[in-house]
Amino acid sequence: MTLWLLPLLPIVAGMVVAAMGDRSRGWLGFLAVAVLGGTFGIALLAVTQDWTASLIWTDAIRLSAAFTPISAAVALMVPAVALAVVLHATQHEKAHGLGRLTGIMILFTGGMELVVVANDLLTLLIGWELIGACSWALISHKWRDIENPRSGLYAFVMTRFGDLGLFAAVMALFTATGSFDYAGIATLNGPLQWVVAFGILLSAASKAGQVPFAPWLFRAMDGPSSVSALLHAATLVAAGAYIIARLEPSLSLAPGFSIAAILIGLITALTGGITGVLQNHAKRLLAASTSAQLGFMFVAVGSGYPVVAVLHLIVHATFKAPLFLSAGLAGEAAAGYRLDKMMLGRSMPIVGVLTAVAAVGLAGLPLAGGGWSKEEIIKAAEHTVYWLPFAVMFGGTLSAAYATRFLLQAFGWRGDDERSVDAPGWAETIGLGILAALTLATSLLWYPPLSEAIAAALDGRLPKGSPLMLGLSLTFVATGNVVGIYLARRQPALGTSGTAAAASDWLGLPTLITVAIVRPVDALARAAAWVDDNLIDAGPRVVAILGRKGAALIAEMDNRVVDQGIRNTAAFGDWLAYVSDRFGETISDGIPEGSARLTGMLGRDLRRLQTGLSHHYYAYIIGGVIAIIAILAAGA
Amino acid sequence: MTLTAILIVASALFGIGLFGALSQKSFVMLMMGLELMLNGTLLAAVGFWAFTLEGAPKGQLLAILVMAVMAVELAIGFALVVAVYRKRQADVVEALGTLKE
Amino acid sequence: MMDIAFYILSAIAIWSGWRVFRVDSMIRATFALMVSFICVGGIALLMSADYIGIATVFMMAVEMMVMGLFMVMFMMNPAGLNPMQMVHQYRLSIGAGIVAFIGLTVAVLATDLPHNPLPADRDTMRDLGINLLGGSMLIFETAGVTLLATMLGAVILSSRRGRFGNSDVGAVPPGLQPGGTPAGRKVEAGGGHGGHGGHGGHDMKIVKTPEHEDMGHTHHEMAEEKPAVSDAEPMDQRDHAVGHKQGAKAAEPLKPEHDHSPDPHKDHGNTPKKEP
Amino acid sequence: MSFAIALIEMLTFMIFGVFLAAVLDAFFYRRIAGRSGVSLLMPLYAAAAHLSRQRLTTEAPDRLNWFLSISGFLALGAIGLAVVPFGPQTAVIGMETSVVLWGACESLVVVLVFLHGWSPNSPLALIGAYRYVAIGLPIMLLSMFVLIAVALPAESLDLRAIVISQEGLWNVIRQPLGLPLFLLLGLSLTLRGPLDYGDSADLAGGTSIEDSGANRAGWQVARLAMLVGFSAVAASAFLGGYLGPVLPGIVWLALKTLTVMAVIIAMGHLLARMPVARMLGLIWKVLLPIAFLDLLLAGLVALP
Repeated sequence: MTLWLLPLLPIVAGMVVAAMGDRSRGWLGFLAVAVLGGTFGIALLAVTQDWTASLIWTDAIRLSAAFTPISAAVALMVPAVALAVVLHATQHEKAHGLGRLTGIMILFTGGMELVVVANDLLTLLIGWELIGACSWALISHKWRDIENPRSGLYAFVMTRFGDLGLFAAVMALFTATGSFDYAGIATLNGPLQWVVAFGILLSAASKAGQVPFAPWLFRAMDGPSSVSALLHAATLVAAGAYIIARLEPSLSLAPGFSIAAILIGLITALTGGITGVLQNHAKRLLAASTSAQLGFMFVAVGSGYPVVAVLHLIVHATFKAPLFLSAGLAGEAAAGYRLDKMMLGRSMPIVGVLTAVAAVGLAGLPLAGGGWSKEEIIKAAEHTVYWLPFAVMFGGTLSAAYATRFLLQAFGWRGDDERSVDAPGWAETIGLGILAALTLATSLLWYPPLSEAIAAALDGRLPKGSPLMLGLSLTFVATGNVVGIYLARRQPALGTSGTAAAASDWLGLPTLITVAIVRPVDALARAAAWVDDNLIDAGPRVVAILGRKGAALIAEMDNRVVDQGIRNTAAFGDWLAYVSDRFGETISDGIPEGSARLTGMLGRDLRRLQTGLSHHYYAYIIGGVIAIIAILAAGA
Repeated sequence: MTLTAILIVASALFGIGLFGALSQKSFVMLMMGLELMLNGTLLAAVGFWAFTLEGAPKGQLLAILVMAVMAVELAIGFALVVAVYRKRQADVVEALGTLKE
Repeated sequence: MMDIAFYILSAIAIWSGWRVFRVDSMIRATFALMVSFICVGGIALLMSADYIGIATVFMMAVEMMVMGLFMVMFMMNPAGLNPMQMVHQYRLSIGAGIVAFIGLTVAVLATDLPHNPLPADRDTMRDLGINLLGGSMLIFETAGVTLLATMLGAVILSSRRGRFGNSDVGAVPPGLQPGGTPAGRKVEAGGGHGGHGGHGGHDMKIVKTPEHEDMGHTHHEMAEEKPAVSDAEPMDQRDHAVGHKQGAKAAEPLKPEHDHSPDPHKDHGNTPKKEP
Repeated sequence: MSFAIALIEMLTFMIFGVFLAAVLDAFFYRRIAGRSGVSLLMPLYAAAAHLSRQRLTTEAPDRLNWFLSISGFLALGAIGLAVVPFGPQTAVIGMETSVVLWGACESLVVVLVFLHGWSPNSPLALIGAYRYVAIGLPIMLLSMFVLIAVALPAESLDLRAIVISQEGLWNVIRQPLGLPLFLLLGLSLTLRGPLDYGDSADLAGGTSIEDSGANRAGWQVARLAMLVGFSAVAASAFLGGYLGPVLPGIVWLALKTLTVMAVIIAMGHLLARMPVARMLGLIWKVLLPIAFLDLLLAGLVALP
């Protein structure tokens, strides 16, 4: 049975829905549930019966799709999370353009499924481009205010830049093995292996919002919040982490790959954490946290435990999606995403509780799925360098801090809260509820036999770690909570002004990008244009000027010569005068003046060539062609 | 009917076309000159196809491409003529001196 | 037999090709070109390139039809009622043409061309078809896509209502002398020049345009002195009034007393914007 | 030798066809007008009347083109009939690409009608010519698709092969969309009824307004000849041409041609005309897609 069904169902259905245009919320919600539920069902069927598919395009190019345990897990996670998110979107987003939004979100899920099931780089590339395009369309969904399309473009260009890496990898793989199959990657060696590994790493990092591509996540926040939820939890960003986890066995053969992955991940985790803590914009805080969490996954992959990374990916999806949804609700209720303006706990208690469940996961507290997977990552880190686990723990501290801050400030209680905010209806809450339930379900991972079983099912092993480290990291987390509480209580407005605000925008990374990349390219373009303009008809002009100059020069010279001659001849010139006075003069005048006139004329004529009449021009061209042919004929 | 004869005819058509393309003032007439040149090319292409390469299909393909080129040239040419006329009310080459600067 | 046909056809092809630039009537010029094409198609038929030959005929018939319409639109005096020379750099052109012809002929005669003609029993059409949709599909498709792009480009270029407003905003007709005062019809505001036909009430606008009206008159008196047919001295090719004359000529059978009714204007005002 | 026979067959076919067409035309006209009684000699009377009238001409016409347009139109009708096979192998012009040749005739018809409107140098004729070009080109485009669709099952562009390919099943059944579209083309080629934008009555005769005397007779005959040629092509492209039991092939062809001719004349008299702009819209937006559909279906059928 063919596996193409899995991605194709949502893709086609999404196009249809998008084409149908706006319908009633109930209708769209039903469609979303039906399509994505169907996708989930197919995924379940496909996983249990281990479908595969291949499409022979030409004998050289063949697309293939298959499951590994990892991809099977993700393939199940994606529609499940997407179902809840899209359902929420249909109930909550603006009614105008809702049909398009829903359709594209479903399509987006389909593209992600294609990425997940892909078994060769070409298929991956197709899915990759699909989700890239969809992300652009979704971020600039509310295209009527000019900023959103810009942001969409920014995100798109950023990720595109990363995609270059994937393209390079595809071409390198094809040149090396003559096929796009994943299996070929392991067989590579030498520079091509390097190109493939780092190309994929580059594109993965760009999609996953790692440093230095992280800023696009902030711009992406201009999209609707449910879009952000889908983007960050299940699809686009997750794809980055997923793909390197999927390919880790082959990629890690490349020298330096693991180190690079660890470094990228760690730097992103720390900078993202700091940014998140300093950030006062609810959704941006979450965006930064996404970068940080994916950084953890990169670290896990780098340390050689892709299974852990994927588990964290799944868990992260379950708790990040509800956070974004609730952030969206809170933002609408508080008319703006400023954390210090929210404090909505009293107004929407249910949402607050559900968010708390998710936030606990983000904070990585014990008995939360997020906590478990983070601990696993720390354990994994223990097997590499001695200082790495501590760095990750510090990252954990930061995540605990911003999670706490987000929760307390967004849904904290405030005594003097007499705002009349209408709590969202059940239709908007239900998606949130589903996701929170999923989050709770992930807590079971703390039960060792279960987690072992799952790891075994993903035929990977879980890292062994020392209890000492566990306690240490828990203390780190506790510190993080304390910091978060402190910030929420004492400095609710942190990050709205001053250095904190400046630092909260990725520590100034976007500015760096603007200065270091955008400006130079722009300048280069301008320079090229300038050169183009000024060299067009330089030729005739230069010749003309030279002609005039030469003429003047020679004329002057001639005066001097003549005078000189006359002065010299004056001494013994009497008898010369009546022998031939006119004769000498004509000679001595004629030569220089004649040459001067000649040069001047030359200049003028050359200038006259440039008539601006096209037929003259192509007459010249014809002449040139004839001349060339003549020369060639003579040569032959 | 030898290849030489065909090529001579083709070159005659080409020469006339060149004359027209160079000498005509009106855009449209100018395009006719170009068309005539292409006509010669077409004839030469078919001639070569029929006489030198044992009727390898590629020759006919070339001829078809020449026709496509004619169509493209005609369409774009007329579109440009219309556009220029709108902008300048100019229908002769002389009226466009803007290439000077 | 075949040779005779070939020589006759090629003679007609060359002769009509030459007539293209020698006749006064633009329509005749266009259809002379068409005849030349048809003859080339016939020659192709003789060379058993059946498809190419006939495809040439019908493609060129349509193309020349369109071209003829454009002729009538853009040339003053399309009927060639008064002979006119619309040529520049004449000697040079003749020279270039002759040089090209001589050069090519010499080249043809000089080289000894390989002679392996196509086998008599060859199904050229099947070849072509197989090749078009087989080996050379890419080329074929490229040509197709190019044509599509051309269509779009042509429509966009020639539609008056561009994305930056009407394309003739601030259009200044060229002067009678280079750099002279603008001649020709002023562009009236909002008149539907739009290429896509069917712009009602537009002619009225033209007639109402005052400077156009009296310009028509003046040129028309100037046209009065000359009889409508022939034996007039060559007219300045930029003189758009001849366009009126064309209109007037078209109107003559209806009103021999040759008064100045809007019809000629209508005819002239229309002509630059009909599009096939 | 067989060529000579075919030629003679064709000429007789043409002459009788033209005559019958004229009779039919008059008959339908009178029947619709509610008058009765049509004599077989009517066309002859008309021809005699035209030929005996004095020939008027306009000021500064383009005589050469005028003559060429009329005679060329007649020739095109003859060519159209000449590509039609009268029997298994007997066609006057038996070539690989006879269908394409017919397409070339269609496009040349547009040219010639334009010339016919252009040359008399009179406004109404010119308007008629322009209108005809505007309508004639897209209609011709449409017919190309239909013809390709017809050529698909025969896997050949040869009308003979196309007729042979219908031995099992006529194209009119195999491609139900084809014939109606093709008949529309016929209306336009023969300047009749709803698609007659060249010679229509609202232009007082359009391109033929200035025709008189022999010219007029010639033009009318040419139109009828084109009608015959077209009907024969349509009959053999869609109705299986000479195929048929018992009777000799040419009789079958004649019968089918006659039916098509009658249908076209009837359509020409019965259907109403619409403004050029709307007709353009109809052709480009409705009929052309239908033609695509027809081609698509034909392709799908011919695929296995």
